[in-house]
Order: sequence, then structure tokens, then C-alpha cells
Amino acid sequence: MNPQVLQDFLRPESLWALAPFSVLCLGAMLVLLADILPGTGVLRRPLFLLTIAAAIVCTLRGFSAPEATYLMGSFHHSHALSAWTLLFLLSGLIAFEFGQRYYREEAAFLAEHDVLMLTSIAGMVLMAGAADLLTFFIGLETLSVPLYTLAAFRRARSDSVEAGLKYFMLGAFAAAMFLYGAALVYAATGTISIEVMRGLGTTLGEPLALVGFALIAGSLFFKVSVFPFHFWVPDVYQGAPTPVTAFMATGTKAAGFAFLLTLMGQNAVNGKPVLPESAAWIVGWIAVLTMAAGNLGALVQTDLKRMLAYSGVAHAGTMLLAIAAGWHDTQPHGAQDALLYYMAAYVFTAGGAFGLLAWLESEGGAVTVESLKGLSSRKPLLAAAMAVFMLSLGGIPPLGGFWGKYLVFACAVRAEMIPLAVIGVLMSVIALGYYLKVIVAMYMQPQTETRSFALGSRWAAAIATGLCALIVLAIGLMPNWVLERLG
Amino acid sequence: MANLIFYVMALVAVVAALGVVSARNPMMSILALLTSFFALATIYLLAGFQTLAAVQILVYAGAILVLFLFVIMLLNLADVKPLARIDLVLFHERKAIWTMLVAGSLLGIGAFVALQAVPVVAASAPALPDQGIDGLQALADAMFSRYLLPFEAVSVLLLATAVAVLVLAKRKRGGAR
Amino acid sequence: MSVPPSHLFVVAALLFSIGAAGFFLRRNVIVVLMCIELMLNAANLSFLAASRMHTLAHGGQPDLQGPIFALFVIVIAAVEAAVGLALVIALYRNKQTVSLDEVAELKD
Amino acid sequence: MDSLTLLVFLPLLGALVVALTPRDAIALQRGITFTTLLAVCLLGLKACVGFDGSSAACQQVVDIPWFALPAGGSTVPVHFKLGLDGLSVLMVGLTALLGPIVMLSTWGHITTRVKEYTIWLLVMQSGMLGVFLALDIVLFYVFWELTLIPLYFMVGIWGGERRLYATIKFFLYTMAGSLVMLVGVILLIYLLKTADIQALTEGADRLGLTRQTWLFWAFALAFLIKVPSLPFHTWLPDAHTEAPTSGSVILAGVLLKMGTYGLLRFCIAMFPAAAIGAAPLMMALGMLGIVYGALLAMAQYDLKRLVACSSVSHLGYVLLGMFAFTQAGVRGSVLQMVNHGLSTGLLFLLIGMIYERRHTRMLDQFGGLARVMPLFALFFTLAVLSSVGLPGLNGFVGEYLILLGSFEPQPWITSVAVTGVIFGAIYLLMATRKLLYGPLERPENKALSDINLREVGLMLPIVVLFFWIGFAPNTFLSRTDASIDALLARVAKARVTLAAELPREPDHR
Amino acid sequence: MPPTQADLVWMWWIPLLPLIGSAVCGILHLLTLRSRGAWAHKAGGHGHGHDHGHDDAGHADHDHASVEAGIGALAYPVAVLAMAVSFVLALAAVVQLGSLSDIAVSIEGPAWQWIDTGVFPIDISIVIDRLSAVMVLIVTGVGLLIHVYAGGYMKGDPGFAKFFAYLNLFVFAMLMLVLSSNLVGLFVGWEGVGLCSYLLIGFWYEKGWPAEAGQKAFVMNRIGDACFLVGSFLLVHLFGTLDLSDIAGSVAGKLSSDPGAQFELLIAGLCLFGGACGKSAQFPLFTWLPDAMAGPTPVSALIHAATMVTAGVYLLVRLNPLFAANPTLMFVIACVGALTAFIAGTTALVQRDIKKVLAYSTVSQLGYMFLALGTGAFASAIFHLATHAFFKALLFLGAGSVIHGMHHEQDMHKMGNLRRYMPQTFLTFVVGAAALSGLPLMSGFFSKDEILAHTFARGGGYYALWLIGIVTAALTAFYTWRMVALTFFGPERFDKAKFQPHESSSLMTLPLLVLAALAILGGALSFPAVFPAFLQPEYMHDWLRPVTEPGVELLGAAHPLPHSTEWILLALGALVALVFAHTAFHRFKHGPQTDLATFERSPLRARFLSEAWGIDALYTRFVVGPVRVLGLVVAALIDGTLIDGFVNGAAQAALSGGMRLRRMTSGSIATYGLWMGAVTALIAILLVWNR
Repeated sequence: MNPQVLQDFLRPESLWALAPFSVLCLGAMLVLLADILPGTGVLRRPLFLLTIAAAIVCTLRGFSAPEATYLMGSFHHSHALSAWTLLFLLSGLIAFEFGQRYYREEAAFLAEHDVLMLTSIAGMVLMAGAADLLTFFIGLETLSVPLYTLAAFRRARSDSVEAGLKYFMLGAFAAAMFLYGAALVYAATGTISIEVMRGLGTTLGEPLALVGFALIAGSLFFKVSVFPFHFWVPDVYQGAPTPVTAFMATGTKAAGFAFLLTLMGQNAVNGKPVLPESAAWIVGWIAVLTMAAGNLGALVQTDLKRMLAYSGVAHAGTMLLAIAAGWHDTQPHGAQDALLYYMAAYVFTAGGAFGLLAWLESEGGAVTVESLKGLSSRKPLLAAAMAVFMLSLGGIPPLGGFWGKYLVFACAVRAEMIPLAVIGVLMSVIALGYYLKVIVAMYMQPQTETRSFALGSRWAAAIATGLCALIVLAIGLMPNWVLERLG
Repeated sequence: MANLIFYVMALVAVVAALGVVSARNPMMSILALLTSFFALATIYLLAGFQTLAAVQILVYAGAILVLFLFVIMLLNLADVKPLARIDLVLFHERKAIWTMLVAGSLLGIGAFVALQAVPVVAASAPALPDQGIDGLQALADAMFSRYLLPFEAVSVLLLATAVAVLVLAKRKRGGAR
Repeated sequence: MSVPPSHLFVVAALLFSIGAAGFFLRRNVIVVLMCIELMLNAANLSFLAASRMHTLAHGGQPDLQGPIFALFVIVIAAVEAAVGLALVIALYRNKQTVSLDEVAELKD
Repeated sequence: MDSLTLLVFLPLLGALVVALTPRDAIALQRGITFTTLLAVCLLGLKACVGFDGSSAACQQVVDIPWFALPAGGSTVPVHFKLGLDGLSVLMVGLTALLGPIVMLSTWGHITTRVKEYTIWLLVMQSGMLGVFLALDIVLFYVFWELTLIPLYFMVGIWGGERRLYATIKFFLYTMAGSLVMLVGVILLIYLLKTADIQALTEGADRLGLTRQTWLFWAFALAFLIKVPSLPFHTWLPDAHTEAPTSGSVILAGVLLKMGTYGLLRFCIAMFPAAAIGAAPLMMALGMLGIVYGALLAMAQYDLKRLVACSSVSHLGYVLLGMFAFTQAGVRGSVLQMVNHGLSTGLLFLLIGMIYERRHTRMLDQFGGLARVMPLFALFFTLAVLSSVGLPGLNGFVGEYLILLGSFEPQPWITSVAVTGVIFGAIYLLMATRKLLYGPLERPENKALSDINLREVGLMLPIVVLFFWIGFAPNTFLSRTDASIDALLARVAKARVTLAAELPREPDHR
Repeated sequence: MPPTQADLVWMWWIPLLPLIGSAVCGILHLLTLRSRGAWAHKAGGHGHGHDHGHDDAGHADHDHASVEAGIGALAYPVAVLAMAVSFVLALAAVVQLGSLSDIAVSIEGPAWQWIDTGVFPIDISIVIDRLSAVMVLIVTGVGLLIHVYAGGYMKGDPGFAKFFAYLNLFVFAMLMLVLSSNLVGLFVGWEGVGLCSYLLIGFWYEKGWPAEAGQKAFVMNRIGDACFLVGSFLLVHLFGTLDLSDIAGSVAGKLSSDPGAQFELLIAGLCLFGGACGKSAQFPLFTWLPDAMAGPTPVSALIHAATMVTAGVYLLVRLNPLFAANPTLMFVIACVGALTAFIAGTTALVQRDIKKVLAYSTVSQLGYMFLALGTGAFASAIFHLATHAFFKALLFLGAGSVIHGMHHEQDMHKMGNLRRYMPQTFLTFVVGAAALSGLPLMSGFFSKDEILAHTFARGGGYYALWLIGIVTAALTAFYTWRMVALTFFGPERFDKAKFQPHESSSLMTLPLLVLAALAILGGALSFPAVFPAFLQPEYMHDWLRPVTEPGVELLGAAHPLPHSTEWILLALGALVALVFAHTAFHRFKHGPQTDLATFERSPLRARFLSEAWGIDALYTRFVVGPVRVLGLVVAALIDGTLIDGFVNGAAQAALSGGMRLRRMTSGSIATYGLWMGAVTALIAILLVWNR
């Protein structure tokens, strides 16, 4: 390869910009190596944690790195990217911790599990940082392929395999849509680089480009699970191993929104969305419909995992509202800040909630509202944590979820989308309906099932739960801890 | 002359594609798919993409389809009980009608924008370079400079895929450690 | 040849929609996978058509974005085929079937 | 640490301490909670006594920067800002006072899961104090919603048979309102680029009438639901009936006042122009509430539900008075908030006591209790008389001021409202008669024991206040004068501007 | 020169002493509670309830002597002392007032700033002018006597101390009512007396119906009070003040300054008059008074005869210009008065319960007073108020003594020939009857005839009223002597074996004697104008002139009757009284046969009469019932079905919406894909569409 490419590649800042990605890939290989080499299996967990830690360090270092596009315009490093990366890593970490001692018969494949997790995170980083459609697509696949596998990780169980297959089939379909769309956009604009596209202006209004973007949007909506691209969510979340569900619910969604921001929302590069303004209201209404679908769907669930899945859909709708506001938002990257905060809160809340489910169900069968009855008297701390998660998901101050909601609706208000905002808040009243159902069961109803949650000695899970709850509370009381990292 | 071949090949590709969808036996589908791939490769060639045409044949026909064939054999699905006739499917399932609607609209949109938006280039267009658009040299240069990152990333992806397939398809790991 | 590029796009659109139709209709997982391959090929065709179009527009100056993208797509197609078929095997191990009708147990 | 901050955080601290106690150290938990609440009570009363009623300015202000919210280009600093002024001082006093009383009352009826209960009680206390003290709209909103959760648990865990229905209804009902208010808050902050309530109050004039009206209703909805005013009142009877005694006392004593307080502090003070437009409707609502609530109460057989319905009626007065925009009216309604808190609070305490002894609240189960429980009868009669507004007791002063004040602007509405005086007498005396008078027939009633020293002790302060407010209301009114004058001055100013010419819609983009 | 407020602080003791007395008695009562409680428990233990107040008294008598022997008994001296002192003080105040040279002046104690409305302060201040002087003397004087009497009557009642606490409290409230210088203070007293009457009527709450009667009284009064409030607000709106004398003084000016105020004045007048009707048991709000007889007899004497019920009269006189400003209003008042007098008179004819007779007669006499007010003869109204206070109190106390002697038997048909058993009661009672029925030279004779004379003098529509008045006078004489005859003459109709009626203790008879004297001599307060000057005819008019002047001027004084006419009217009055008294006495002195005959002959008419023309029934059917139904409708339909239906319906809608969504999540990959494809296409179309 020609030297100046190498130089460009080896520039320290470009290395730093790519550091988290590289570290993750390296870590993945090391874990694999440790798995293959005899007698080094014990290193698996430390290696994983080490990788995550190293990646986090690099990311934090990246916060100070200059905002620029590296590798000849294929990777865009920005302040926000570091923030997103941090979220991906944390969500991965949470999922990993809750995954400890979760798998029984698949225990043999744990190393592969970890490798897939790391590569998937790497894919997320690539997605979030992608400056052109190709890089993004590669990132998307690097994220998805491991996830398909992880969803089907409990190969012996038909529901797990079904989840994996469903996710894969639809994912592949979405990927095809994306590619076709990308091709059309490329045909219309003559470029696959998003920055260049932004510069084009009117060309983006051409039907060819519009259809292309519609297809791309479709595939992204699938990833972030927006109505009516969300039907897979409850099924896959239910079938997949719960720690993986936690990862999917938080990480994947974050990655999807990160790119949606690059594409539609304002982002750091320059404040113009790629899509024309006419998209704003379409997206807005899709957002509202998503909230409705998610909340109404969750309202009638009894299996907690499905309920949380639907609630995740609802949250995706809320976040999409910020995206929809992106066109008229008077705040420079307001949508981005809102989504970053929202996601930060959501990673810990939903991550914690799903993790808690993983912990509970690793003892006996699926967790239903029924089985939670009287939990507060049996496992007060656990119930308290769950209550915190539920209330935070419901957006009750002073918990993290509230500020996320506040910021998102603030975007909508700034963009004069007040009707949507009002519908949105009323939707979250419905949401409270089922979050409260859980609390009611735990605190206000006597135990009916004989199942005793004998929660083994799972310190990892316990600590993770406690930390998540505390963080949710902390960033609720001190939102500036997060907010200041963004602007 | 070239144009004629193009249209013929296009027709073949489309018909073969229909075959893929409508064949009752997966084996037939694979053969149809093969045909359509070959036709496409020809079109690539005509359009001036030699390398891509080659890759199409090698990777697709050579690797992927064989993989399909392999799996079908492995699970000996060749004699899987034939599915209901497509036409029956078409007229007996509501799903089928929706399918027609959606697929049709997709087609409509695609065709519409294609015909309406893409500029018609006159026959007196500048000739393409003899080595075609995707000369290997140029392709390699681009691949290792501008597209270095995706290239590297793909390697990671392939690694992941290997692991994934291992996890999914391996029978049972001896001696869990 | 001097075929107007739009015709290539039309062919692509045809392939894509046929693939989609197959995806919606067929029950055999393997066939559905093939349909996805078809859609990917449609994408590829339009990438190349676009590239050719731009090349002509720029007076023969080759536009490599298309071919590169197509190249990557082919790789990805391979990846997906591999993973997909692996899943099919896993499915078959569990249920001795490859019919998607059997893959609808998770639902409301 | 200055007194107001302490006032807000001391209960939380107590809750933390209680949380650390072992589950079954009930006495310890009760002790800690009571002492904490007592300390809070003393602090609060000290703050109120130290309050200088002659100035409309906020006093004893605490102002600590908290964080910054993005608001269109600039960021808006959010402060942890507390302060007392004439509108809040009485409410703070009331809240602080009721704290220990409520705690004392729980000895009788909270015997299970005491630890959780006391924790919620303490959290509740700081939430409510925070609502009244907050001078930053975001802080206010946080406290506003914070108060929901403790009551939600109180009703849901320690409530009656239909407690789940009641508590969820209460929560969602009020939540719907508050969330609409949230949009209002966001919009307000965005338009005026500040979250400080005083600054907002001054700045709100700049908004055009249309914007003011929208915001007014966004806030008013939340507050009307909380008050609760017709037609958003249906959550109240259920919540009251199912709540444990102390829950009902807090609910009637303080929570409902948050609604009326909010109307004063935000709807009227910030959007006077809109408020003027809405005043007739609001007063009509108040009037309807008075009559409707009374009719509702007449049809009740459950004593507690009856009193709950009477709350709807009494708060109608408050609504009526505050939208009269006359000195007398507003003063009256501010005082009436306290009065209702005291008299209805006392009623609920008494009902709780009788329920603990008899495990029913159905009026037809009673009769002739005055014979066996003379002290109880005495207190009950006092409470009833105070809430029918008998001169010499607190109720009269408030009602009289309100009616006097609202007659000038709305003679007809007020004249109808006056009938509340009659209806009040009807249902409350009916209840008194069925409970205390008549033959003492049922054996289980004959065995009833009169209220004990603890119960007398916890009721005495309230009764003292009955007479104090009844005979020397100026002690309390004088604290509110200046702020109310300032408020009315704003309204008057808005009237002038409205009369002159509606200001052009300023462009806020 | 009038004394300054500073040296009139002692005036406050007039109302305050009863208040303090009440407080002390209350504390004493609380102190007796322990024994009460123990006793109640014992009773509960025995399992036999105590259903009748006097039974309790009986029980208390023997097995719980401790109660009355105990501190509870101290209440009596305390209360009486408080009354006595405040009576003396009142006398002193009145003397001081009389000694003032200028007749217009009033003496005013220092004020207590009560409520600061922000516009004007509301003070509690007491003022004694010539009107309140009369009232104060009546309240304290008669009150004192009744207190003394009650000591004997309530002897041994478990609520002995409580009774005096209430009674003293009542006197305090009544004094505030008559002494207060502004409307709010007056209203305070107004409500206060209402409360006390509520408590005292329901004093024997265990019987059940007394409690209901008390409630009825309170609610009925409240209806009046509501009107009162609206009226007072209107006055504030009109005059910007609540000071009674200011209002009274500025009516004329207001009228001349803006005639538009005429209407508002009329409404205000009507409202206040409504209030007065409630308090003073005028048509149609009088039905509570007869029921109020459920209370102990001293209560009936003090509250429901002498003082509280006359508050309405006091109010109208106090604000006389307000009413005088509008002749129509005056005529309305007069009509209401006359109508009330007549209805009540007819009802009293057929009552068997002695207290009921007296109650209806009270209503009827109050009707007279309102008639007087309506004719603008304010002084006459007060005059009648005073005499009525004397003789009606006397009659009630006498009746009380009878009831006491008859061991709480109130049905006259079960009495007879009591003059042999209780002579003093008999004598005094006859005096009272004479006064009530207006036998010549008795106090009632003069006051009633003065009213009729004034009515006659007004002429015009008032002639009809005069006719009603004279007829009522006849009725009065008739039912009064029917009562006397049935009670004290004829055969004993009670079972002598069971008990012997006995004369009451001197504690009770002494007040009777005093009141009897007053009932005879009360006429001296204001002899007819035709009497020789040395008797100071129409003294009351001269005394009250400063108060009544403005009203009379506004209304225009009626042209005085020629003396001949006066004499004729006097004679007519005397004649009517004598004739009907005689007939009644002779028809009933042998027993109640005639009554029973009447009932048999036309039971309908009898029932119609005995139930006060069925007005109460009308209320029950057309007011109470509908309100109750309305309440139920509101609770069940509007609240339960409409509003809550909407609320719960919303929840249901959400749930069913969720159910509908469930079906969409079919689990089939192809369907999901279809959705995706379809919506993507839709988005594309939309985007291209509105490009």
C-alpha cells in the first residue's frame, strides 16, 4: 500500500480515534486465543474485563481527541462518538456481568460467547463512527452477525434458536433493503460519503435519493425497533438468553440511534440532516405510533421479559421523537444530547432490569408478574432495585429516566412539535400503568407462587444490580454528571 | 449486438429469479439461482465490470451455492415433501395478496425512480476504459487506501462469523473446560 | 453496449421485488435464504449500474465506489449465507424441520 | 446548613437512618421518625414565626446551583433554590405541624411493615415541604412528583379492600395532569430561558396572551386534578376511603393544597392575563364543586367517604376565592387552605380512631356514641363545627372572607355558592347525629372505650389552632398580606394592559 | 359628656361573664366525665340502654347520686352568678345611657380588631344604644330568672353541668348579637345562638328525635343565614361598610344620591328579612320551632320564646331604614307576619301537647311582631317583644313546672285539675295566660292592641291585615284558655295510683312569681297614647325614637288615629279577648270531650290544623326528598357512571387496544417482513409525494 496512506493511518490522533475499536478486536482475538491454547481458559474472564477496561480508558482519552474524519473520510471521530462508545462498552459490561453463571449446558461455549460480544461491540463502534455508507454497513453486519448467534446461543433450546433465526432472517431482509437503498442514494448523489452528501443540498431532494433514504431508514428503524418494524422485538427478546436481551435492548438500540443521528438528526459535523424537512413529521408520527404500540402492547403482557421488550419499543418511540425534532431544533445537536442522556439512563435502567430478570429466571422458568407477588417481603433489596428500575423507566423524578424524558420532550417543544409532545406524555401515563403493575405485585400483593428465588451466590449479578440502581438514582439527582460530558 | 445480449440476459436473470421463488424443490431453486447469477455476471461483463463478473462467478456460484447444496444434502432435504403449488398459495392465502401488493409497490417505486430519475446517456457517450471500470490495479489501490478500514473490519467480521458458525453448528464440544 | 443505465436499475428493481416476494411467500428457510441472496444481487446490480452511470457522466473517469461496495456485499452475502445455514442446521437439530411455519412459537 | 435546606433534608436523613434499623425494631423506627418529624415541625414553625409578613420578597432564600439544561442555543441553569414567601409560609407551617401529629396517629393503625411506612412518611414530608419551598420550577416539579410515590405506597400497602384500584387510579390520574404540566414547564423554560420562579413570574408578561393561555391551562389541568376540582375529582373519594388514616390526613391536610398553591403560584402569578380570562370559569368550577361535593357527601354512608366528598366542597371555596382577585377573596382562600387542612385532618384522625376500635365506618353501624365516648364526641363536634364554618372557629373566617371577596366580581355565582353553607350543615350534622346521637343500641358500641391520652394529645394542637384562627386570624393573615398584594398588583397590571390593547405575539424563534 | 371608650372597658364584662361561666361549667362537666364514663360502662355491662333523658335522670338520682353531689353541681352557682353580675352590669350600663343628655347617643366599648379583609377591618365591638339596652335587659334579666329556675328543673340530670355551659354560652352569643356594632359581629352572635339552640334542643340526644329536631332547627336557621350572608354582602357592596349605625344612617342618602340603588336595596332587604324569617320562625320557615320543644323546658322558655327567636325582630328594627325605604317590602313583611300569626294560631287550637300549644302561640306572637314591623311600628314590635318575653317565659316555665310535677307528661288530655296539686304554678300560669290572651290591662293587652291600632292606622291593604290580626287575637284567647282549662280544671285524667303531682321546689316557683309580676305590669312600658300623660303613654316610642326615627321618616308616619277610634279599637280588643277566653274556658273545663268530638267530626280538618297546614309534609315531599334524591343521582349517575365511567373506560380502551395489537404479533417472520416492506414503501411514497 502506498506510504502516505500508512502515514495517515499511523497518525497518533487517528490511532487514538480508532483505539477503542482496535482494542476490542484485539481483545476478541486474545480471548479466542486463550480459549484455544491449553490451560489458559481461566484467563477468559479477566481478559474480557481487561479489554473492556482498556477500551473504556481509550474512549475517555478520546473525549479530548480533536473532532475530525480519519482514514480518508471513512471514520468520523467526535465527542459524541466517545460518549456513544462508552455506552456500548457499559451495556456490554452489564450484559456480561449478568451473564456470569447464567449458562448451564452452553458453558462450554462461553469463550465464543465473549468473543462474539466483543466483536459485536466493535461493530457498534464502527456503526456509530461510520462516515460513509460502506463503513456503516460493515459495522452493522459486525454488530448483527454475532448478535444473531448470541440470540440463538442456547442452541439446545428451540425458543432460543427460533429467536436467533427470526432475528437473522429479518435482519438479513433489512440489510438487503439497506443495500438497495444505499445503491439508489449512491446512484442519485454519486457518493457514499455522508459528509459529501450533506454538501449536496438539492440533489438529496431527488426521488431516487428519497427512495434510497426511505429504504435505509427502514433498515435502521428495524434495528432500533420502531413501529411497525418492531414485531420481532418481543419474540426475539423472549427467546434470546436474557443477558443477551439486555445487550440487544441497550447496545443495539444505542448504535442504531447513533447512526440515525448522523443521518437524520443534527450531529457534530454540520447541523443539517441529510433527509429533507418533509421527513420530520413522518418520523414524528412514526415515533408517536411506536409509543402507542409499545405501551399498549406492554399493557397486556404477563411475561415480564415480553413486557420489558414492548416497553423498550415504547422508549425507542420516545427517542425517535428527538430525532424527528432534529430538523427544527433550535439547539445545536440538542437531539444528540437528549438521546445520549436518554440512552445513558436507559442502559443502566433497562440493563439492570433485564439483568435482574436473568438473575431471577436462572433459578426457575420465565418471570411473570404473578411470580413476583410478595417479592418485597422475600427479597426486599431486589424488589427495591426492581422498583427503582420500573419508576425510572416510567420517568419519575428524581430518577435518571425522568431527565431523559425531559430532554427528549424539550427537543419536541423546541421544534414546535407540541402536539406530538403532549401525545407522548400521555402515552407515558399508559406506560406507568404496567410499570406500576410490577410494583403492585412486588409490594402490595401476597405471594401466590411457591417458587422461591434461591438466588445462588451470584455476586457479579448482585453487584451489577446494585450499581445500576445506584447509578440510575445518582444521574437522576445529579444529571449534570452526564450532561456536562455531552455538550 | 451487445444490447441484445443484455436484454436477453436480463430476461434470463429475471425468469430464473422467478424460478427460484416458485420452484417446489429446493434443488430446483438452487439451479435457478445459479442461472440467474450467471446471467448477472454476463450483464456485469457487458456493463464493463470484469473483476466483479469474475468474483460473482467464483464466490457466488463457486462458494455460496455449493454451501447451500451442501446443507441441503446434509439435512437431505432434497426429497422434502413438496410445498403447495404457488398459484394455490397465491389465491388461497391473504398473505399472498399482501405479498403481491408490497412486492409490487416496491417494484413500482424502484422502476419509477429508475426510469424517471436516471439521466439517459446518449449512445455517443465516451467509451469506457478498455480494462473496464474496475481494473484490478485501481480496485486494489482503492481497497488498501480509501477503504482500508472496512477491509480490516471485514476481517474481524469473518472471524466472528467463523466463531458464530462454530457455536451454532458444532455438535457438542468434547470435555467442557 | 449503449443500454441506458435506467434499464439496469429496472432489472435490479425486478430482482429485488421478486426476492422480496419470495421472502414473504416461501416457507422453506433455505429457499428464503436464496431469496435474500437475490435481493443482495439486485443491490449489487444497482451499485454497478450507478457506478457505470457516474463513470459515463464523468467522461470515462472510473467511479470505483460502486464496484468496491459490490465487492463487500458479495463478502457479506457469503457471511450471511454461512450464518444462516448454520442456524438452519441448529433449527433442524431441534425440530427436524426447515419450514418457517414451525418457527412461529414465540408470539403474543 | 441553613434552616430551609435542613427542613427539606432532615426527613430524608431520618428515612436513611430508619432504613438502617433492623426490620422488627418497631419501637426504634417509630421513635426515630417521631423525633425527626418533631424536629422538622419545630424548625418549620421557627421559620414561619421568623417570617416577616410586611415584605413580599422571598425570605430565608437558599440558592445553590444544581445543573444546566439545554434550552435552544443557550443553557438554562437549574438551581436548588428554596425560600419562603407569603403564599407558602402558611402551607409550610401546616405541613410541618401535621408531621408529628400524623406520626402519632400511626401508633394505632400501622402495625405491619412499620419500617417501610415510616420511611415513606419521612420521604413524603420532605417532598411536600420541598413543593412549597421550591423557588425553581424544575426543582418544584421534581418535588411535585416525588410526593406521589410515598402516598402511592401508603395507600397500596396499608389501605383498605379496594386499595389497589384506588392507588393506581390516584397515581395515574394525577400523573396525567403533571405530565401535561411538564410540557408546560419545558415550554416555559424554553421561552423565557430561565427556571427561576421569580424570574419566570416577571418574564411571563412578555409572552403574548395566546401563549399565556395555553401555558395557563397546561398548568391549571395538573393543579385542578390535584385540588381536585370538578370534573377531575373522582380519584379523591376512592383514595381517601382506601388510604390508612395517616395517609388520608396527609392527603387532605397537605397534598390537595399543593394544587391550590400551584394555582396561586403559577397559574395566577405567572399568567395573570390568562387567569383573568379564565376567572369566571374557575369561579364557576369552584361554585359547582361546593354544591356538587355537598350533594355527593349527602349520598354517602361511609363516614370517611362522606368527609372525602366534603373536601371537594370545601376546596371549591378556595378555588372560588382565589380567582375573585380581591383582597378578601385571595386572603380567604389562602387561610381556607389551612383551615381545611386542620378541620378535615382532624375529622380523618377521629374517623381513624373510631375505625381502629370498631373496624367499620358505616354510619348505620353507629349511634349514641356520645354516651360512651364523650371526649371523642367533643372533638368530633368541634371538627364538624369548624368545617361547617361556625363563627369563633377557623372555618368561618376563611369562608366569610372568600364569599365576601368573590361577591363583588361574581354576585350570582357567589350567591349560589353560599348555599354551600346550608348543605355543609346538612350532611355534616347528619353524620354527627347518626354517629354520636340517638339510642346506643348495638352491644359492640356499648363496649367502646373513649379516646386515650395519646389521641387527645395529638389532636390538641389542631383544636388550639381552631380557636386561634377563629379569634385572631390576623396572626396568620398578616403573614400573607404583602405577597397577596403583590399578586393582585400583577393581576391589576395585566388587566390594564389587556384593556389597553393585547400585546402583539412576540416571536420567540 | 359621653364617656370615652377607654373607661367603658367594663362593658365587655356583660357578654364575657357568661362566656367565662360557660367555660367553667364546661370544665366542670369534663371533670364529671370520669364518673359518667364508669357509669356508662357499667350500664353497657348491664346491657340495658338508657333510652330516655329523664330515665337517665332517674338513674342518676338513685344509683349515681355521686354525679350531682359531685363537682358537676357547682356549675349551677357559677352560671347563676355570671348571669346575675352581667345583669347588674347591664342595668348599670343602661342607667348610664339614660343619664346621657342627648338621646341619640350610644355608649360604645373598645373594639377588638378581628379580621383584616385588606379593604376594611372587621372589628368586634359592642355598643349599647337605646334599642340594645332593651334587648340586653331582657336577655340578662329573663335569662337570670330562667337560670335560677333551671337549677331546679335539671336537678340530677347527668348533663347538669353541660346544660349550664350551653345555657351560658347561649346568653353570651345572644348578647354579642344584640350588642355588636356591625353586621359580622351580629352574625357571629346569630350563628352562636343557632348553635346553642342546636345543642340544647338535642340535649337529650339519646331519645333520637331531639337530635333530629336540633338538626332541623340548625339547618332551617342556616337557610336563613345564607340569605343573611348574601344580604350583608350586598350591603357591603352598597355602603362599603358593615357598621350597623352607618348603614342605617346612610340609606336615605344613598336613595337620594342614586335611585338605581333602589333595587339592590330591595334585594338586600329581602335577603335580611329571609334571615330574620329563619331565626324568628316566620312563614314558611317556622316549622322547626314546634319541633324545638324537644329540648328541656327552660331552653324553650329562654331560647324559643324570650330571646333567640326575637333576634329577627331586633335585626329588622336595627336596620329599619333599609326596609322602610321600600313600602312594598314593608307590606310583604306585614303580610308574612299576619299570615304566620294566623296559621300558628289556628294550629295551636288543636294541640294536645302543652308545650306545642305554647310553641305555636310563640310563632303566632312573633307573627304579630313582624306585622308591627311591617306597619312601621318598630317600637310597638319591641314593646310586644318585651311583654311577650315576660309572659311567654312565664307560661313556658309554668308548663315546665307542670311537666316536672307530672313526671314528664306533656299531654293535656292526661292532666286536669292540677290547681289542687300545684297552686303557685296554677296562679302564675293563669296570669301568664291572661297576659297572652290580652285580657284587659294585662301587658299583652296593651302591646297587642298597639300593634293592631297601628295596622288599622295604615289603612289601605292593611285593613285586611288588621282583620286577620283581630281574628288571631280571638284564636289566641281561645287556645290559651283551652290550655288552662284542660290543664288545671276538670277531672284528674291521670292515674293517681301511679304518682301524685307535686308542686315544684321554690327554686322553680320563685322565678314564676317574678315573671308573673312582670307579665302584669309590663304594659306600663308603653300605655296607649290615649292614656293620661302622667302614665307616660307610648314611653317605649319615645325611648326608641333615635333608633326608629330614620325608618319612620322614610316610610312616612301613618296619620294618627282620632282618639275615638283608638278607644273603639281598645274596647274591641278587650271584648274579643274576653268573649273567646270565656267560651274556650267553659267548653273545656269539664275535659277534652270537645277536642275528641272535633277530631271525630272532621278528622281531616283536625289533622290539617294540628299539622300546621301540612307545611312540614310539603317540605318533606318537595324539598327534603328531592334534595336527597338529587344527591343519590349525582353520586350514582354523574359521579359513578358518567365521570368514573369515562375514566375507567379510558383504561379499558387502552387494554383492548393492547389486545388488538397482540393479534398483530403473530410470530410469523413473513408477516413481520411484510409489515417492514409495506411501511418502507409507504415512507418512500410519502417522501417522494410531498417533496
